[in-house]
Amino acid sequence: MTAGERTAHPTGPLLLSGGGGVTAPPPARLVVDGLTVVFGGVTALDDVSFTVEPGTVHALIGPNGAGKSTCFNALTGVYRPARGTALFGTHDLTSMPPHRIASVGVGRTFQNIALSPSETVRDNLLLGRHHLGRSGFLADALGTRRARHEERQALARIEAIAAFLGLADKLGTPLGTLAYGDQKRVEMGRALAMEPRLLLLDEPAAGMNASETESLTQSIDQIRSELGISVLLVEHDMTLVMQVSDRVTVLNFGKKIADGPPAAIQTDSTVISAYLGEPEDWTTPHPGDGPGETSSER
Amino acid sequence: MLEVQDVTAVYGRSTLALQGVSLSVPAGGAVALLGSNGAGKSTLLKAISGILPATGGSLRGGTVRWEGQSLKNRDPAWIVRAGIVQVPEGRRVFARLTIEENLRAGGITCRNRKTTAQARDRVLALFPALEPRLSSPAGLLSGGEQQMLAIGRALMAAPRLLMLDEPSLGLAPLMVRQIAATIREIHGDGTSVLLVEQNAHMALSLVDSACVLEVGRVALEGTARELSQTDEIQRSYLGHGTDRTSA
Amino acid sequence: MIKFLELCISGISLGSVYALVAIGFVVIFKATRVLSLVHGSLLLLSAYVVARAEPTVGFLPAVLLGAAVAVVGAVLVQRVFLERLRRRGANYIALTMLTVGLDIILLTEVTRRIGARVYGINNPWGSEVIHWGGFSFPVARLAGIVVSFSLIALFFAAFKYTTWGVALRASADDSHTAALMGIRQSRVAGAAWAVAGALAAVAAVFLVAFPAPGLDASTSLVALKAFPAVVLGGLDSASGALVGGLSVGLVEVVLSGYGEQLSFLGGGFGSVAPWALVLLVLLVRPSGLFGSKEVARV
Amino acid sequence: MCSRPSRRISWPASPARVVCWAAAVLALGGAPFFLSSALLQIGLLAGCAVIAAIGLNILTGTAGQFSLGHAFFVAVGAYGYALLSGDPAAANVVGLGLPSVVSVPLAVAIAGLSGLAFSPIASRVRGLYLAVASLALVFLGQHVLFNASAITGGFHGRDIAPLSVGGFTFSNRDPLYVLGVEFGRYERLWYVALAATVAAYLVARSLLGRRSGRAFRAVRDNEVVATAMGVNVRATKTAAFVVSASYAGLAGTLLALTLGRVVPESFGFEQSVDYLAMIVIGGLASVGGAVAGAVIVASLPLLLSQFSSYLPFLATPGSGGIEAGTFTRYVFGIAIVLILLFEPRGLSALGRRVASLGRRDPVAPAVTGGQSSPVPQSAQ
Repeated sequence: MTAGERTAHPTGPLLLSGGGGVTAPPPARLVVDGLTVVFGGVTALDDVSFTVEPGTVHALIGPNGAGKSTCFNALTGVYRPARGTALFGTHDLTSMPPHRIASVGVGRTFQNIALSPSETVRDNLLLGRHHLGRSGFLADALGTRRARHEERQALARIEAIAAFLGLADKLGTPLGTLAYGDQKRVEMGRALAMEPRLLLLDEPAAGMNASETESLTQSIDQIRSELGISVLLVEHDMTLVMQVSDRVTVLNFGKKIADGPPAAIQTDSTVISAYLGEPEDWTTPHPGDGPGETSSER
Repeated sequence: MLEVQDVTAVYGRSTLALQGVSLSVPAGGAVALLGSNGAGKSTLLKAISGILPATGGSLRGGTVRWEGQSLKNRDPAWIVRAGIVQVPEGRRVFARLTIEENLRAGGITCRNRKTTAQARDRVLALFPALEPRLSSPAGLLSGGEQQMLAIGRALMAAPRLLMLDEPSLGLAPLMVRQIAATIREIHGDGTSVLLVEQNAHMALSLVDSACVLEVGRVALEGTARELSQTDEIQRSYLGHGTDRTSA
Repeated sequence: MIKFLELCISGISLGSVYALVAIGFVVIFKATRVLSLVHGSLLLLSAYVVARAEPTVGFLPAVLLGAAVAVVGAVLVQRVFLERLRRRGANYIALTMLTVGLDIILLTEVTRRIGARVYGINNPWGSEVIHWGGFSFPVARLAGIVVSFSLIALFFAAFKYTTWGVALRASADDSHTAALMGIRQSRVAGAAWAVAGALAAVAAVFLVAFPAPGLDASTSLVALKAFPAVVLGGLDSASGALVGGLSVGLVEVVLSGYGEQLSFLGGGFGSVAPWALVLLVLLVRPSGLFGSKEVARV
Repeated sequence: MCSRPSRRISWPASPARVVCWAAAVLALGGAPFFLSSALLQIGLLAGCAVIAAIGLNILTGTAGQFSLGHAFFVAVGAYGYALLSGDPAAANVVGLGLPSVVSVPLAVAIAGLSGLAFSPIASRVRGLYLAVASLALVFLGQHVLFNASAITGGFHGRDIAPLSVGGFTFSNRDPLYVLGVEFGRYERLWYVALAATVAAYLVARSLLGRRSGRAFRAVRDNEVVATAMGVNVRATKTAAFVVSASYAGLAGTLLALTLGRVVPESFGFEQSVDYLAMIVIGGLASVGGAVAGAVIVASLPLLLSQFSSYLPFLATPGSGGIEAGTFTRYVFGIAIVLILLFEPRGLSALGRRVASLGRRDPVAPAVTGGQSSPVPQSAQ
């Protein structure tokens, strides 16, 4: 499915994806069911199921090594799961060619900034629109009318997205010269340029300072409420997670250990011990309940 | 002793990873560095062990001293010889080398055959499970065994300060318990320990004092007893905010 | 049948010499992730030094001198040039092109000195041929097998048992962790280049020995024969280089020996057959027979 | 590193700029009127190199696919044209006798198809393995050129039928005088080559400035990211090979026309390395850089040997001193090393730096070899 260039809004506000005349595809939920990923005998993700409702922010959290990245990579076709499905609308993401996933409306960002430092902000953002374009190598080489038209439309849309993220004056700057926080915003902008209906954010706050995180929180909020895009979020900054999420799924050792609204997750004892360890005696190599340092919650 | 004062570190050109962090590990002491992922714990260890530049980071301000000598701009080999050895996060055993070769790689800075032999004996006494499999590739070990090997490999350099980066990562509770017992034993032998952990309960049971990092700054510090009695740590791990409807 | 066996011995002899060069490539690749295109001219340089020194100092001292020159040259390439570029995070194309630049300089200089001359190097084996039960083998070929295999055995012993070998393999496995253990990468790399230089120097002596006509400006092209060998086996596998070297030698010599029967493939097909073999192997195994798969990192 | 598409060039029609462009157009357009045939031939060869280098730079510089096999595709173009346009009545070699207007595009297409035929390897094999695999093409190609003498003429090569369009032949056959200057083969071909080179340049700029160019760079920078953005990585690598091979084919056709005869040794390993030298010296991924690098690498040795008698540091061939060819090899070797060490983005970046000396434009920081600058491995 090559969607064709959706209509752009050169100066107006950033409307819903696919807005402006073309009928937007109906909002879709992501239903992850029994996802299992095995690496050389080790089960990195074990029968994980959860649902991202349309127009919500859904966080996927867990201690280091819990399987969050594995889950992300299985959803985006980087890994092939051993079992399970991830239905987005009617499409099973786990059985599509990976480069097709973008065109059903799934956009993603990367944990370490995965942009091209020597390219301008504009070119980095334009890459996000690749799957929306139709011009082939020949049309591009000859600069046909359609190729030029498509390029103009893409540029207009990029300008709107840059304005939305406060990057309007940086479009011509080589990415490598931007401050870290701005680079992170470009990463987000590229994902938005994909016109996704579901946005996968991989640790968007990593390496950000407090004020950058604050503005990120607002951006995620806006993406959900103003653009109507569903968000699946992997993040370590729990303050951010608890502020923006509608629902939280917790993984540990590749298994789902909890799923619920943020407030419930924060006080869930299974989650607490997954993060902080069991409050028990650590002095003997065998399980026991001696009078060790037990903290107040138990 | 190790003295870290007011250290600021960045990645790339501008990512602040540490902002004015201070910490000290007394000779023979054990200190834990707690905090959720991304708080800067590993960066601090890398700054001490000298591999920060190799991973794209750099030390911008502050001092790191070990027994009075500055560790700034020292290469990692010098720091290992000076007695500080780090067990990396995620174990990172040399998967294609045998266990024996992994141990040799750990003791590579030691030129003295006798000390090396002693260190090897000590490691095999600590981890008897490794002995029968010395000639099999390290990649075939289980996660827990790899962690043992990673610690054993670091001990081959006969460190006076052992820094462990998340030794409990991805390990089942029983295995975590064994690793904890081992760390206690190593510390009991007189080796100073700087322990980076997410498993706060385990860490606090092993150390005298701890500090909690939050987004590159020290948010909380105190003795292990004090810290284990507050629920501040839990809040720094699981977030201060509540769900957004009430925010 | 006698012809076939003679060809096999001859092929193994040539193959073992290729293996010497190919092992050098692998060691360099493991230590510095570079395909050393300067190797051909280093090989030529050391052969030239041997050829010039031999009449005055005798064979063995001349070979040692040639090897010393190759070792010093290789270490200079690594220390003065590559290390500098590597520290700045240059990619493999830039690093490999640097060796191309150095190769052009060195090759131009040595070929200018050689000019149109052909140097025969007097060696202990001369042009003697052993006849034994219907078989006949040039002694130099047999000496090539003995010396090459001894050196290869010595290399594998060093690779397996010495501190340098452990350090090299540890660095190749995980360079950051190796640094944490106090392994100095630049020293390991310098030693690797030195070993590769020495192996190339020995290979050069046999490549110009009887029944080859001697050393001329085209001798450096022989180093290119080691490329199919090293890629067949896999760039990061020392045993693969041995297998690859022997296969290339055998294929080349045996097919050349039956050139008349294979004339439909064109004259001299034997000498390009290894390249065809490379394409066939890569079609099935993109990282060679024993090479480890390159994993794309997110 | 990034080649800026033409539409983004700011056009402050400063008088200096206008004068520069006017001078360039006059010099290139008027060259046949004031250059000797020998110099024109050097210019034509430089034009062929420019076209080939632009193609290789698209593949290696922009799409990040390291190829040592470019000379092979140039050979396909040259011999393809020779075969298609060759005289069917010739004694030793096969010729199809097609008119030039058909033969030229067909030869380019055959070269492009040979790039496509290589795609089962090109799209799966990576990095240095690809470099060696493409090198295999050169050696196997040489073998074919030497042995398939019915088509290639073998060691001695074969003659090339002159270009002929609508009765006008690009040869010395019927004398033609323009403004008192005799227009022979080189003079006539000059405008063909000029048009082809300019077209090659413009097409490359257009291609790289749009969706396709971004896909190439995305594949070079990170395949996982490219895939996530919807780029079909294998198809894109294949396309890069086809585009690059087509450029090589055009260059080969033009080379054959210029030389009037093709021999196998024009398409060997050394030529492949020369094409790489052109794009490294000029600047990886820069179209303008490829032009500059190609002009220098292709014409310097020819110019120096042309004028060696005036250059005191050069020896005449055979006298034992440093000859022009040898001298230029040193120059290229040293240039590659110095450029990689001190300005990895090549002449194009140097040029931009010089151009911006007077202005306040910030120059992008050097990013070595087109890969990402140090980014945090883990943000912790």
